[in-house]
This record gives sequence, structure tokens and C-alpha cells, in this order.
Amino acid sequence: MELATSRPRRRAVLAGGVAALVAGAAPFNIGRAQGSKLKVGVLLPKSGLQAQIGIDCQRAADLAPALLKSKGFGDMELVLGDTETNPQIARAQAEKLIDQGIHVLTGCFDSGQTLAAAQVCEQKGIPFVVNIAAVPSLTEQGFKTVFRNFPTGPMIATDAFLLQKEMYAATGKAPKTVVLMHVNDTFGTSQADAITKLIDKFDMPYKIVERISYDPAARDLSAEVRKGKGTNAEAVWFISRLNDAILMTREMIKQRWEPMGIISSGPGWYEGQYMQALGKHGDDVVSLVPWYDPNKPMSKALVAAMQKAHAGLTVNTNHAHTFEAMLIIADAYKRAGATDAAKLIAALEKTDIKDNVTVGPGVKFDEKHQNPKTRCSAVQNRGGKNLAIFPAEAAETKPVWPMTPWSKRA
Amino acid sequence: MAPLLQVEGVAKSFRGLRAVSDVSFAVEAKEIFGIIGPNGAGKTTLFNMIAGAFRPDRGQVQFDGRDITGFRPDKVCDAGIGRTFQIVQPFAELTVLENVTVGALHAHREVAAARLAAADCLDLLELGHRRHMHASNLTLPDRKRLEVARALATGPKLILLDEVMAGLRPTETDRMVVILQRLRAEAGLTIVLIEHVMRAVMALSDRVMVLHHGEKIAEGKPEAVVRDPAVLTSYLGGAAV
Amino acid sequence: MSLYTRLLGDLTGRGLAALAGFVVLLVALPSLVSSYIATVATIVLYLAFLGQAWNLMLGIAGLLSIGHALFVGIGAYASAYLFAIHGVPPLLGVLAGVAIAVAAGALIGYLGFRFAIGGVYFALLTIAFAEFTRIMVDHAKFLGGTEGLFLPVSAASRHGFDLLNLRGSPEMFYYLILALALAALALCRWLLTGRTGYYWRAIRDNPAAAQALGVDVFRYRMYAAMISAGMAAVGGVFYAFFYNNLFPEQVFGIERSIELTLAPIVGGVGTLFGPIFGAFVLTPLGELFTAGVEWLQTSGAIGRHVKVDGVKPLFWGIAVAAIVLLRPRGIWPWICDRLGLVKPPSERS
Amino acid sequence: MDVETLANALVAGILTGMVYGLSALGLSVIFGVIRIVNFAHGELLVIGMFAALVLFRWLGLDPLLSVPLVAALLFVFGYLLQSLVIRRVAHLADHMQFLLLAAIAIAMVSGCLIVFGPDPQGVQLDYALDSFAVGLLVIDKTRLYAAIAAVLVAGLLLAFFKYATVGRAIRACADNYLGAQVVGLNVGRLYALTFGIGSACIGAAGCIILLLVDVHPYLAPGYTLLAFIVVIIGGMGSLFGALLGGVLIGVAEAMAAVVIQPSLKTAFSFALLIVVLLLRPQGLLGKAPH
Repeated sequence: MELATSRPRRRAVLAGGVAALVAGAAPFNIGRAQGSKLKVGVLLPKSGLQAQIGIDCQRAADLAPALLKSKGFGDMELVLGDTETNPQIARAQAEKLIDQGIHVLTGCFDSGQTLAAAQVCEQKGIPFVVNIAAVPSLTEQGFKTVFRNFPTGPMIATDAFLLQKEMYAATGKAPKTVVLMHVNDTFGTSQADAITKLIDKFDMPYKIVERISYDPAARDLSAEVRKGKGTNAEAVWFISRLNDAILMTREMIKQRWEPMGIISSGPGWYEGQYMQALGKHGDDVVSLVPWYDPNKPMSKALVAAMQKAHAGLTVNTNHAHTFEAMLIIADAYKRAGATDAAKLIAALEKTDIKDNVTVGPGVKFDEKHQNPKTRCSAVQNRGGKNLAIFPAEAAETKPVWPMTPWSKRA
Repeated sequence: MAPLLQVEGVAKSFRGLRAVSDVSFAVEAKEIFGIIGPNGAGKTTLFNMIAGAFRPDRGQVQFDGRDITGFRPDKVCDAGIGRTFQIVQPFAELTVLENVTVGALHAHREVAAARLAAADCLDLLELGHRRHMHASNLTLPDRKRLEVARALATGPKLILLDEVMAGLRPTETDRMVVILQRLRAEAGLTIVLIEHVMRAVMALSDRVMVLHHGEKIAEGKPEAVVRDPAVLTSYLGGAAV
Repeated sequence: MSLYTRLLGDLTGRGLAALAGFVVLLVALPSLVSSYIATVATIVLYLAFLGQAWNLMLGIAGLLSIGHALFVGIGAYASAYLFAIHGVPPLLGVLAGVAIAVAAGALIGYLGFRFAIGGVYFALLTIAFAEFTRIMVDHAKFLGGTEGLFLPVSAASRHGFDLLNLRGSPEMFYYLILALALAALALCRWLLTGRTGYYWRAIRDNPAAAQALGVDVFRYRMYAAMISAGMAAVGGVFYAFFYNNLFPEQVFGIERSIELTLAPIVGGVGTLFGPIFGAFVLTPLGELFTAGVEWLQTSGAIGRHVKVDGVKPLFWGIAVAAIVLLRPRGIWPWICDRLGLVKPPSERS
Repeated sequence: MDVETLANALVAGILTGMVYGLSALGLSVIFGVIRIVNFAHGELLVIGMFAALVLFRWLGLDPLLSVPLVAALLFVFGYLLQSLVIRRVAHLADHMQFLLLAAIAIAMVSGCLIVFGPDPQGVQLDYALDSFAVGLLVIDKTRLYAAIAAVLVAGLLLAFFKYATVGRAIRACADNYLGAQVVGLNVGRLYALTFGIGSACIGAAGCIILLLVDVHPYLAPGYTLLAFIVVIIGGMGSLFGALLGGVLIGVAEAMAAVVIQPSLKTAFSFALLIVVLLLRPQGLLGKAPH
């Protein structure tokens, strides 16, 4: 049941109306927008089902202005919005941010909310640099003002296969059967579709014996794990969110399911809270996800800044891609030398950043405003930390594969 | 000519308890027919079977030459029988006039015409001055009158009145008796009434039927029935005479 | 009775003036305010429209539905599917959506009435149907499933005005929903002052008595359920073409159903203007709380990472509870009395 | 599908179902007596879960041991809620009660959100990941404990209504409101007590569920709906019915998940609800209306 997302949204209506109308707020806001600072709208799901992710992304956005200024970029001011994990509200909030005079927007983590905000930006001609959202249609719909430095679903799936092959070759241990378990939401389904569609192209050593979809708001995942275990697959490939990743792991231990290893594409399994909740049982999971390259200088700066602001918090995809979106904006602003939308968009189209944080050669958009070169990493949970294991050029350590059985974890 | 209403051996049980057993009677057009009997004698159950609220377990109800046994209440109303409820059932959020208009819409398709007809019914029952009050604010006697006005407004040939005099003062009872008599005389209405107020029953009824424990124990002219020994012992109690 | 009397007959001079002023203000709104506020006003009117539809079901016919998102969703998905996949313009798609929704309304109504499921049980029946449908659409690949159904965005959909295909500027959608909301209000008034309306109100107050007066209770209840469902489906078509993307959770979720009950309940169940008024009260209320929280954050009273998401809905919940406790008949009837907008029954023709 | 998987799913479904049943008991008690449909049910449950979480964090108390404390806390909360707020809408129509309770529910969820934040949080017990192996079956220890605790709490509640004077008075109230007033029972106080007892029951369920599920504020509506389904299937106001309904839903969902597809399992609950509403609106063990 997707009910879990409902609370704050019961508020009948999004916002605005008579009070604001009487105040005649809009013209003043637009007037205020003139100035030397670039106003960046940051629209994230900070309440509702995805609240923890939105808040996580926000942390990186908050670090960006000071960090980027120290790297020689211009002044940026953040104007915050909350989508409440709801595309409808995302749309209204995007309008509100634009009325408040933002020059450029970033967000919204979730595909549906991002699409809703993208339509507004397109209508108003405001540049929108997407931080995270994998739905292919975002850069296939012909938006003129929308830019994405995040791999699409098929790109993530492709990298997932390539990274696995690399891992199996390096460790010499490959499963012959895999069960694919995915959360039945926008991201989970599209990712699972891409995987089942692309697998034949890659000549993988295994076949997917069953595809199991489960409810994103399920209270109890014991039957799901039971079904997965019942397939007797050698390894299991998850596409999850945080809460279900935790529940799945616990059930696997309780049901004494000892696969060769756990592979994940998508959030959940690498998140700090996952490792915190499960301790030693959170180790050895391999996430095949868009990630940061720990060896790049800008990444090191981000990791240091994050450590300073939030001791103990490890940098993850949410941080890396949100920060990188800010970097792309700052870079375009520097080159455009103006807050003017048309100039910013023109500058964004010519983006060519080498000194970035995410994996891959850098940021450069194609004619659809997608960065086709951005890559994923294989990241393994080790002792409460995420360590990159592949690709080799962005790796920090060697993989543990097969994983340590639950019963043998000290 | 066949009687207007003919009830043939109707019976009804609730959870094995017999409420009405094998009651038969007939009412001629333009007759006023009284039904009396102690509480729990099955009078209201009998009404509910005629009006379609309950389907009889056995027996038949003939009205105006048609078999209406087991008809839904609205179909019974369509056939030409109006009814009131023993426990008044006003539309609480509607005004008095609107209450009666609902009934009048059965006879008039247009709302305007129905409202006029409803106003006439209210005047007839001396409720005209209360027409804009909400039904929930009426006194009990006025609610009883409202019940009658509403049933009348549907334009019935026969009307079933369930204790409409209960709670009325003697002068009010007399007014009601006059009104009912006028309705019969002027509109040719046939009336079947359940009543405890003997003064009204005696004044109004052409014939009276007595129910006891769900069975008919007497029927005839009012004066004759009240002297019937069976009635005296079972209903009025021997000591009453 | 003339059309004028049926639609406006019970308003005092002051009431007429207020209504006229309100309509003029709404018509002029997009040129007075920023586009954000115009969007919000669009959503307010959308909720007012749906509130009117829902109100018909509860306030008028006495049936509590907490699954109305089902009908909205049917309208949205049917028209969007026909447009996006088969290129059928929404002007025709709306017919399909309404037809399916009316059929669904008839089915649920039929089951509810025939099996004598009333009150809260009926409400749960409606929830169950809506949730069941949500899960089914989740798994319906041809409708996009959980990945959503998207309407193509084209140049015409940015600034143009294409009423046939419902592609156009925000202003077009604003005036469209304004027209729909006013039409819904007029339709409801027209129905309510007619025979059907008398019967509905009678059934709501006392079904047994209504039946004894010759009202075919089942039939009139079915009318209410079907008209309400059909209107909701029209709202759904608007939703689909306004937002351009549909997700089962967003469209059929119980939160959608609850959302659309709020305006009429707060405004006044069973009143015609209540749903509209309720929508216009709740919106600024939400905005006020948002502004308050933002002010607290910018003034440094609470930090950015303090968990403030809850503050706004907390006060919102308290405010709604207070309205229920203090004005259980809704706010609109109270305002009406205070301002003398409606004639007392004795002055109506 | 092999026998081992089916057998395991069946057993887990029964155990989970007992906990579902327990979570719904409070709703059933409150509805059975006060005739109020508690739309804030799931929110109360979440508050119970948070209370158990806090006790675990502060005192290291196993949630099973914190049952009495949390139940007492929720009792007071429920008592006050009924006597200060809900009593005032008893005469209003269903939809107004619904709106009031929905508004209270929003306020409660938001309160939890402010205090605890949106993230799922759970207790880590040393036996949390243990299981028993019996032949083909692998039985999860916490689930077994939770089911036993659920049955114990339900038994206590049944005994209370059967033997305690107050419990019998409450039942008298439920059967015959007017009669209860006539014989001089203080109905207002009994209603408040009932709401308190119902809430205490929800609190106990919250502690037990915390063994199985991590708590976060947005869990609440799902549990409200679940409890409704369970109680309607079992029969509103029937305590055995709630347990039976819970087990039926637990087993139906587990079976649907392993045999068909997990993401469809809730659809089976709703389908079951629709069927029961149509064929037997009073629920499997409910009394037919007069």
C-alpha cells in the first residue's frame, strides 16, 4: 500500500491563494531577484515517503555554495522547496520558486516529481539541472531547458552488467542463476525492465530464474524472501529502497538464506542508515550505482567538506549527484557571466567539466541534454563504509565475493 | 363491485414469533375503517405489509383490482396508497413545505406545481403558518399533522393512518376528526386508521376491526364491536364495562 | 419555475452581488497575479469542482465515499491512454472516461445499495475498490504501470491554445477549470432545485419515509452515484492533461480521495457553495503555515536540518479539527447567515 | 512451488496474522462499544511503537517487557482523547467524525515526524535475527514471540470483558445504550474507559509489532486500513473475529505472495474485503444487525 506517503499531502491544497493574492507577493519577489548572486532553486522531497533521501540530497546542496566559491566560482544563493514526495506539489513548488526569482532549478531526485517540475521550467524557460532521476523520457521528450547528468535506467543496467562481468572475472566466481527482486514503483519497475531486456546482449554467465516484484510500502517482506529463497538461485539481485532493503536483509538472515552474494542497483543497500541498522550484517553487499570517483580532487574536497559538516556521514550518490548538479550550474554561471536564462542555457549546452566528482570522464551534454558519459561504480559495504571496487580506475579496494555467510560473521 | 382494498389471510413472523396470523378484511371505497387492539397486537405490522415495508409470509393484498402483495413501498404508493408512520419520520433538514412537496411531486411532475399543491395540503391540515420552519423544530402534534399532509400530497386513493391522534389534546383530536371527514366527503378518500384514541375511532369509523395477538377477533360497526364479549374480555378487559 | 429562479432565486441582493464580484475576480485573476498563484488558483478550482461532485454523493444523496479518486483516476487514465497511445482527442476521450466511471459508480452503487451496505461500511467499500484498482493499474503495462503514463509535451502545449486536444498555456487550463467549476455549480443547483434534488434530500434525511412517498430510492441513489462519478471523471481528464503524467499511487491513492473530501466537509456538506468556499479557505491556510515555517527557518529560529516537515501539517490538522468541533455544519452556512447572502425560506418564491 | 516454501509461508502467515489481529483488536473494541470508527487507529499504533522505541533506547527495555508501560500510556491518551474531544462529536454524522479523526491523525503523525523524523527506526535485540528449525520449517523467533504475546494480550482482553465488573458494564453499554443509562451506569465514563482500553490494546500491539517492523511516521495509514480490513472481515466488535480476520489476511497475503506475485498481495486483502462486505457485511463472526 502506498499509503505511507499520504500524511502531509492530505492538506487539501498545495499552497497560495487569497492570502498571497492580497499581499500581491509576486511582483516584489521578481524585483528582489535582481542582483549579483545566482539564485538556485533546490526542489527536493523533504517530507513524505522519500523525505530521508531529499534531506540527504539537501546536505550536499547546502555545502555547495561555500565550497564552490572557494574553488573560484561565483556566488550562489539557495532557495528551497519541498515536493512532499508528490509530483503535483513539485509542480506548484517549481512555479513558486520561479516566482520567487530563481535563475536556475535543481532537483528533484524522483522521476515523477522531476518530470512535473521539468514541465514548468520548460514553460517558463528556466534552466533545470536534474540531480537524480533515471526515467529515460526526461531527456527524450524534447525539453529545451532540462539537463541531466545522471545515467538513464538503461545506462545503469548496462553498467551493472559490465561491472558484474569485471567482478566475476576478477574473483573467478560467477553465479549460474540469479533471482531479480524489485520494488514495484517507478524506479524499480523501469530498472527491472531494462535489466530483463538487456541481459541477452551481455552474454552473462547466469540466467535470471525469476523476477519478483513487491510493494514499496509492504510492512512485512517475509513471504517475498520466502519466494526468493524458494527459487534456489545462487545469487540475488535487488532493486530496493532503504526500508525494504533493511527488512529484506533481516528476513534473509532469519530464513537462513545464504546466497553467493547480494547485488543491488539503486538506493537502499549502500545507504548509511542501512549499514547502521544492520551492523555486520550490512556488509559485503555490492551496489552497482551511479557514484563518485573517490580519486578525483573535487571528490576529495566534497568528502572533506561533508566530514566537517556532518561527522560520520559518508558521501553517497545522493550527495555526489546533487553536488555535481550545483557544480554544473556554477560552471555555467561562470561562463555565462549573467543570471539571464537564455545565456545560462547556452552555457549549459557548452558544458565541458573535467574536474568533477562522479565516475566517468566528466560532464558534457549531448543534443538531448543528457550526459552520455557518466558512469556507475560497483560499491561494496565494508565495515560500515562504502568502498568502490570497480571500475578499476575509480576503485578503493578489492572485492569480497562471494559474500561472508550470515552465520559466519563475527 | 369489488372492495377497494382486500386483504386475504396475511401472516408475518419475526424470528419465529407470530406478529400477524391469517388476517383478512376488506375496505370499500370512501369507507373509513378503524383497526384497534392492544399494543403488540400486530396492527403496525399489518400496515407495513399493506404498504410494502414487509413482505407477508403468506396471504394476498389486493388493491383497486390489482394484486400488490410484496410490492416495494414506492410501488404501493404508485398504486394509490399513502401512509403515515407511527413513529414520525420527517425529513429533518427540510422545511415543512419542502417535506410535503416531496410527497406532492408524486402527483405533480413540476416542482412549482408540487409546491402549490403542498401548500394546499398544509392549509388543509392547519399547518400553513409553519411552512417555512424546519421539520426538526416542530412539536410532536404538528409532526403528526405533517405526516398526514405529506401522505395526502401524494394524491392517494386510500390512506393508512398509524396513530395520528396520539398525543393530541381533545380539541385537537376533534379538529383532526373533522379534517378527515372532510377529506372523505370532498376528495372521496378512503381511510384505514390504527388508533388508540377511542373517541376518534368511534366518531370516524364506519367499521372497526379488532386485532389481538396478531389475530382478528372481531369486525363490524363500532358500536357493535365494543360490545362484543370477545373484545371486552381480551382487549378492553372485562371490568371496563 | 424559470431557470433564473432555479439557479439564483434564493440569493439576496447582497448574495447576488457577492457572487457576481467573486466571479469577476476569478475571471480577472490571471492578469492580476503571478503565474504561481494562478496555478494554485487552478488547483483550488479543481478541488472545488471535485468537491462539488463528491458533495453530490454525500451531502445530497447521503452516501459517504472515501474512494472517489477511483472515478477521477478512471477519467484521467482513460482519456490519457486514448490520447497518448491512440491519438484520440480528449474531447472524445472524456466521453469514454465518463462512461467507464459512470459504469463503475453504478456497479459500486448497485453493490452498496442492493446489499444494504451503509455509512462507514459503504465508505470502506469505496476505499477497497479504489485501492484494488490502484494495484491493478500498478500491474497494467498498457497503462504504464508504476512507471507512469506520460502525455507528450509539444510546443503547442507551452504557450498555445488547443482546446480540442487540451494542449495549451496555464491560462487556458485556468479558464477551463473555472468554466467547469461554474458549470458544476450551476448543474448542482439546477438538479437540487428540481424534482431529483427534492428526492435526493428526502432520501438523505429518511430513506424509508421517502420510499413511502413513492420515491424509487434505489433509482435516485443510483443517479447520484452515477452523476457524481461522471463529474469526478471529467475532473480526472482535466488532471491528466494539466499535469501530463499519471502514476497509479498519485492518482488512485487514498490520500487523493481524502484530499477531495476536505473542501466540501470544511465548507459545509450539502451546501452548494461550501465545496468552493472550503477549497478557498484551506488553500491559504496551508500557505500560511508554509510561510510561517519558512519565516522561522530564515529568521534562524529553527535550523534548516531541524525536522520541520511536520510543523505545517500539525497545525493544519489542529485547524481542521477545530473547524469540525466549532462549526460542525461547515463554515459556509455560518458565513451565509452572518452576511445575509441567502434569503430565509419564507422569502423564496 | 515446493512444499517447503508453501509450508513456511503458511506458518509465517499464521504468525503474522495473529499480530495483525492484535493490532486490529483496539479498533474492534472501540467500534463495538462507542460506534466510533477510529480513523486515527494506525497513528495510535505508531505512537505505541515510538513509545516502545524510546523505552528501548533509554532503558534498554525489550519491547515485549514494555508492553504494560506503553499500554498504560496509551490508555491515558485514549481516555483523554475520548473524554475531551471525541465525545463532542458523538452526535455528528459519520463523515464529520471521520474528518475529525483524520485531522487528529494528521496532527499525531506530524507530531511524530517533528520529534522522531521520517526515517525508519527499529530495535536491535540479540535474538532478533534468530530462528528455530523444525523439520522443513524455519520459524522466526521474534515472529513466534510476537504471536504468543498477541494471543496473551487478546486473552487478557477477553477475560476482562467476561469477568471484570467494569468489562461487563462496558459490554452492557455496547449491547444496550439506553438500558445502560437507565440502570445508572455512567456511560460517558465507560466510553472513555473503553477508548482507553482500546488504545492500551493498540499500544500493546505497537510494542509487539516493533519486534518485526521498523517504525516511521508514515506507517500509520497503512495500519489503519489493515485494521479495518481485518475487523470487517472478522466482524466489527467481535474479539475472536479480529484474530480470525487477522490470520485470514496474514495467510492470504503470504500465500498470494509466494504463489502469485508479492506486489499483488494487498489486492487480495481488498478483494477479500469486498467479498465479505457483499456476502456478509457484519463480518464472519459479527452479529447480524437487528
